[in-house]
Amino acid sequence: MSDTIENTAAPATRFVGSLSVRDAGTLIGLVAIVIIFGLLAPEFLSQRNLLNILQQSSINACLALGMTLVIISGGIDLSVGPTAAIAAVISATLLVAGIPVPLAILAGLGIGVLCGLVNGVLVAYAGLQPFIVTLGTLSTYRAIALIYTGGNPVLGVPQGFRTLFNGSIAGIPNSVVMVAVVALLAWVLLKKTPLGEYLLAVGGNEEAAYVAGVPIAMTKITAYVISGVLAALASMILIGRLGAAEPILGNLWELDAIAAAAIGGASLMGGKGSVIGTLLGAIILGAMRNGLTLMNVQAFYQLLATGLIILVAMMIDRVTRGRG
Amino acid sequence: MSDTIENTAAPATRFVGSLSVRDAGTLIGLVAIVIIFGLLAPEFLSQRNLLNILQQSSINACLALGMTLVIISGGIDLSVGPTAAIAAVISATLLVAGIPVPLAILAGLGIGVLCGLVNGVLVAYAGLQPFIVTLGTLSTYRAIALIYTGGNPVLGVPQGFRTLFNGSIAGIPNSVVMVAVVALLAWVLLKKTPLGEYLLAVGGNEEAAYVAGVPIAMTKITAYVISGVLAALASMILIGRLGAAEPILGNLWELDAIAAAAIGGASLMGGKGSVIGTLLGAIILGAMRNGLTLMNVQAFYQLLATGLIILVAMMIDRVTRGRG
Amino acid sequence: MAPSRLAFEDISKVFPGVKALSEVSFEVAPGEIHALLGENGAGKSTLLRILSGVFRPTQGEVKVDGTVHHFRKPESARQAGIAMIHQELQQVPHLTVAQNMFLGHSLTRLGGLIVDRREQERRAAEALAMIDPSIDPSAPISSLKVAQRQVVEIARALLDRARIVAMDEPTSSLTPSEFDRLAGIIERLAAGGVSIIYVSHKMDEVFRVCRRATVMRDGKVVRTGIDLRASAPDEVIGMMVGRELLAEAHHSHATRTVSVEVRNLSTHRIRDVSFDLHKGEVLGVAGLVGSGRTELLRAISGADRLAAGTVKVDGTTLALSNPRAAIAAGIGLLPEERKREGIIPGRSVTSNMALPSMARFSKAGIINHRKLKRTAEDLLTRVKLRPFQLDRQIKLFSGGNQQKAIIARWLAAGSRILLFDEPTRGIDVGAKSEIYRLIEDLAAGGHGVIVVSSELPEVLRVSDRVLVMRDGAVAAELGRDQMSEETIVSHAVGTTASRIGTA
Amino acid sequence: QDLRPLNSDSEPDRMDWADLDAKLGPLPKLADGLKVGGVSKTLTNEYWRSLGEGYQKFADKLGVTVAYQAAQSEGDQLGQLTIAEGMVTQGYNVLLVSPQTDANLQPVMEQAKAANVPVVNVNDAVIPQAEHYVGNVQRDNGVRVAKWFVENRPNGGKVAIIEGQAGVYAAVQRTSGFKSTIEEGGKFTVVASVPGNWDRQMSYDAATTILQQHPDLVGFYCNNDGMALGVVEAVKAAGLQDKVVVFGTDGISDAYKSIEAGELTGTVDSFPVLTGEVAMEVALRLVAGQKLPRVVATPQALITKDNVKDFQGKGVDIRTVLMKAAGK
Ligand SMILES: Nc1ncnc2c1ncn2[C@@H]1O[C@H](COP(=O)(O)OP(=O)(O)OP(=O)(O)O)[C@@H](O)[C@H]1O
Ligand SMILES: Nc1ncnc2c1ncn2[C@@H]1O[C@H](COP(=O)(O)OP(=O)(O)OP(=O)(O)O)[C@@H](O)[C@H]1O
Ligand SMILES: O[C@@H]1[C@H](O)[C@H](O)CO[C@H]1O
Ligand SMILES: [Mg+2]
Ligand SMILES: [Mg+2]
Repeated sequence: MSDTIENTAAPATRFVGSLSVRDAGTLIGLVAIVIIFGLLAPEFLSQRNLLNILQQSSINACLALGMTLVIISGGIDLSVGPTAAIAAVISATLLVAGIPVPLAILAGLGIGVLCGLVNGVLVAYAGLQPFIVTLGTLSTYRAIALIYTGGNPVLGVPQGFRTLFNGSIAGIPNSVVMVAVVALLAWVLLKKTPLGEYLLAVGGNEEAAYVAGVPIAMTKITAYVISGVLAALASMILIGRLGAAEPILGNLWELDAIAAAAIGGASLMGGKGSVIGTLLGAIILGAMRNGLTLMNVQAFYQLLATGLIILVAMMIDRVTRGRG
Repeated sequence: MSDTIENTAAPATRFVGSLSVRDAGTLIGLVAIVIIFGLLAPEFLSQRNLLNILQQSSINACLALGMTLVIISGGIDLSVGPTAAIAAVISATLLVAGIPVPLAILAGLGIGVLCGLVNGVLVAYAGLQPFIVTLGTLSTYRAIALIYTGGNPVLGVPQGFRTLFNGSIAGIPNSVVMVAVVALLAWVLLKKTPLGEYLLAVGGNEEAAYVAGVPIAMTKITAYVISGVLAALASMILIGRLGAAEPILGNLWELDAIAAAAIGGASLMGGKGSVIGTLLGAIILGAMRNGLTLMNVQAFYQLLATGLIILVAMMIDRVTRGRG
Repeated sequence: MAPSRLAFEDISKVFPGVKALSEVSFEVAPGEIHALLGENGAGKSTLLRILSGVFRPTQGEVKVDGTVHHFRKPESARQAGIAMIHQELQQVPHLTVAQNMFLGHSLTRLGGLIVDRREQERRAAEALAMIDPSIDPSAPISSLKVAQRQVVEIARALLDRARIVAMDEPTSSLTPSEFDRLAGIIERLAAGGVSIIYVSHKMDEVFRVCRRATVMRDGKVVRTGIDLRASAPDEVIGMMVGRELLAEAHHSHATRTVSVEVRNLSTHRIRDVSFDLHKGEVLGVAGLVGSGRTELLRAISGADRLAAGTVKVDGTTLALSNPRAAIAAGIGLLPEERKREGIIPGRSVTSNMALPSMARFSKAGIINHRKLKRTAEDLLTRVKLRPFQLDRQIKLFSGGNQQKAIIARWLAAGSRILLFDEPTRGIDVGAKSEIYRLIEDLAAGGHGVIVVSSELPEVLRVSDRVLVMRDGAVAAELGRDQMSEETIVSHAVGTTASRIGTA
Repeated sequence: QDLRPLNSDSEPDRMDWADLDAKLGPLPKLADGLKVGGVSKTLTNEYWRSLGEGYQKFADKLGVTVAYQAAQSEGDQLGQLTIAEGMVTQGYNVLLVSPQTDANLQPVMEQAKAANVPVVNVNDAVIPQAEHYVGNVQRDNGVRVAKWFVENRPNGGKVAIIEGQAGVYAAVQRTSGFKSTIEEGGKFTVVASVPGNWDRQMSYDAATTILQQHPDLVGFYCNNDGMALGVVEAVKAAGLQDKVVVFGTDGISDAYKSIEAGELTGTVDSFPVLTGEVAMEVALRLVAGQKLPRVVATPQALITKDNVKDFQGKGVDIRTVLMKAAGK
């Protein structure tokens, strides 16, 4: 409890440019991981591998950005993986059926909107707990993806689509560019728009936000819709990469996304979170997985390392920034 | 939002015996499910099947009771499955090595205590978010179980142990009796003891609890320790049934346990939850799975039904009891 | 002077960015009722929270009966014989009144295993009966009104039979008659040798119950050992605010133009309320606790669902399904429970201020931070925010300053009709007079203002007209010439045959 | 109870699937109204759906009713147990089970025994107390791929393994079969053996990282086809498709397509449809009262571009092809 008290006394978040003290803490964690792996596995620091890490982190980062907004609003979205799966199998089916790429992408993103909308409406209007709503839709959406495809992957995603999501510009993978743009938009949304203030207010004190005229339901719904759209976008990046859309795609994505957001400083109590922190969190997780593979760490020990690194990251975080 | 407002003014929760209005809501849900399945699949109502349902629900109920206490205290324990796995493989190893049954059981429960203690200390003293702490230990504990066993199951659990956990008394499976006793203890703890008040207080208003002199850290730690012990107990029931302990045992147990607690009326914001509700929640989930199987519903549609029933249960719940 | 029961020696407390206390020293004798006075943010609560073990001082020590204590947690202070009534309600919603009162030290049976609820409820009832016997100790605390919950906090402090009872604004939600009973209790405690530290912004209470006083300003002791019997209130107030406060007369700016027409308004808690509010008018609403004043404001501001009735602003009927409709029509609510309904604790003062009017500060969906900052500087200067740090999280400000930020919120939103629910609860005398001036300024500028207050002097000070409520309905409407404490009280309790309508 | 713990790979009391008719004669006449229960691991993998097809196909010929149910994921151990218990309760005449783990269906063995319902363990995890097992040799999946390397890459080199879910029987056996066989000659080194969790995306990422660290890699062995198809994409993305071979396991239809397209190098097909048919036949023979050896082994074959035509395409009847291969 002394924490809560000290918390109250925590230094006001100060920004150096847009990098807060908290983000700096996360950055230190990332730098530490990079240094350690750099020493243990020299290839780790090659330019090619660093790009690799960014590319490998891009999917999780994309999801985690949506998750961050939902978490800030005081919610959680466990259904991102299955949302991605439905979006993926539907756009892939359309693509394979010869529908033009932009239409298929729109359809996929539309599915993301729809899934997010259902979550949002259940949370905002039916007043159900976000964890349980999205636990329910986690199963429901997955079942829909499986029933729709009969459990089979959709193969034969056309090259045009694949190049769009899996190509690169000047050596930078398109997916990395896309997620960077998404992050920028999310940052602007959170820092510069009324909606950002609403998200922070609703997550910070819903009742006060209500009395102050914040459109609570709309704000929450928007957060889930964005999370749904970004899950759909993540699935496009994935099927671009794999050339196939599987109904089981996105299994356990929610945990990685939540971990990234939390490592990046989001509080699951709502009202707090950072776009930059989340990006760094996703890169930390991606770098770790990449480094462990480079070092050929055996499966069981990879699991161990993953668990311990999450714990250590949170502790570093706690120390450098007052409170996790 | 108007909900929150009405909530404040909601009629005082009144108890009829120890069955609250909310629990009655959950009970109605269970009765509805039983009637529907009873009509659709006549075997469902056979005495043998009903006992089956109880037995099948006993493991989840055991975990969910611990989870309920943790949730009431304002936390969450995602690590129950791996905790169960470590406890299982260690007691099984001891049993196979010929250690007397009571000692092996104690060792297993001791592991539960230890795992819970680590979670509790990280939450209470390091001040980390419960979701992330137990997400980290979820991986860590699983890795430990796998490393300890090299990934292999421990076979040959002696009959004495198995009879204890898998036998029955007057037709009632021992596991059902055990979980009933655990539930009774949990009920007494929550309703009658100072610790129960502390749990509600810490989850309901941590600052007020601190100021009132409630030992916050001790209270939280106790909740996680109980959850760990009950996870260990659940694993004993399981290895009693299976005759073997596997390091991958307990996969996804946390979600079922959380779902049971939530269906039973626990609020993931803390400060609220019911032992009876959780028991009913676990039985609802068990009955549903049993019923769907009896009706030979295909896996994908079972998944769909599971998701939808969680959502519907929460909505019924919301309607019958004011607020979820 | 008697040997001291309690001595603060050189206490300093530094929060990151603020020095809340610097070298505070003073003493309190056994059986003394000692007032601790100062403006919002002077450091009173911080000092008492150090005394009760919630905070640890950065420097200095607390002596109780000559023994030095370094309390590491509230429990240690309690064991040293210190009981505390906190400024904010410290209660757990899902527990009963008695459970809350005994939280942390339950009465038990079976060797400490089982909580003895019956005994707890019996003892709780005893303690509660001294102030408000109508409170049921077995009711969930969340079913109580704020005032009743405050009574519970007081009763809880009485359970401990402490040597020192620190009361941080114990009466901020209480009515005069409840205060009377509290005063009796305090005197009895003091007669029994218990020392009391009493913090309040209500000067009449302070002068009635306290003998001596310490005045703080900006974290320092300005003067201690003040003999209240021998001092004039203005003198003490002068010490608190560091300047002289002029008692200003009431000026009416009411026009005859109707701004708001409320007709037959009913909700779950109010019945058939009708009245008009004119431009430039300040309408006071008085009544007993629980008479429905808060609900009236919530109904007009769209926060509660209407069961019947209409609210018209400038002749247009509002579709009041949520506060937004009301805000758009120029209505702004300053809610009663600041912490729960007012502030977003983790956000800056500026964000809190701008929340309802974000759209006004945005162009093409992007917030114009420069414009926002200018407005914030302007309005927060006008309400005299202290410390003047616009980017600081609002939870780090004292209650009065939080209140000012919320007032600024509605100024920023351009509201023309302001609903103030207990606007000066927990607010120091200096800030209070600033708020009165603000209210008058608003009225002079053509705003319509409704002020709900439990402090009759306040109602009389600010109102052009008063509605008295009883049991959810309007019991009387009094013009300025009919207003007096006596008439209001008699209408509020129903001893006068009341008629609705202007007399 | 007193049965020796089964080791399906080495059990001496065994018979090849191709010998069933020859040794036991034609299937005896069955009673009317027989109900067979199939309990699968998951339906989210084509392999398991194909196995169910095999059950159905064989049962349909004889007018036997089949219920084929699966747990909700490969990790869902208790859900699978619930399903199997439900089938015993409902009075199915015989059960075909593919357990998630060696242990999770143990209680069903006991209940079924009490109810006099024969249980056949079909593939994958092996219940030690199983009286009947139909399936291939998991280890042999890996061994076959390793042998391909030894024969076709005589110079040896670096290889990598993408493993299935940590701790799952099939994954462990396949990995160890491959690893021990390929390391025997000393020419190959396994430079990486990392988890892919039966997941395409994870396998893709792991393969990308491995390839970049070891651009001179000779090939990958993947514990199943889904993962192998992810690895193929990673190899393509790295521009190494001419140098790095990729093998999968299972022989799902997408793997065949990929082999035909010249992308996936090969897969070890364990012929799930045929396995299903054989398992159903074994089950029905048991119900009819015949005595069978404890293990009936089903075939598997390494499919590559060279022989894919023999196993796939118009007019190819797998049964006949495999019978021929078995020398019948
Ligand atoms: N937890 C905290 N963290 C940071 N600053 C704090 C904290 N608590 C109080 N302060 C600051 O310390 C100063 C003293 O506040 P305190 O609450 O003691 O004033 P007060 O005299 O009780 O005022 P009021 O009459 O409004 O209750 C204020 O500037 C306040 O902003
Ligand atoms: N949570 C509640 N549960 C039950 N009754 C309530 C509750 N809140 C208010 N009431 C009742 O509603 C009526 C009106 O209460 P309201 O809050 O409007 O009073 P008020 O005059 O604003 O008092 P206060 O000065 O405390 O704000 C009273 O009869 C009160 O007892
Ligand atoms: O081992 C099985 C199958 O054979 C397939 O390889 C997929 O994963 C496992 O369930
Ligand atoms: Mg104060
Ligand atoms: Mg009020």
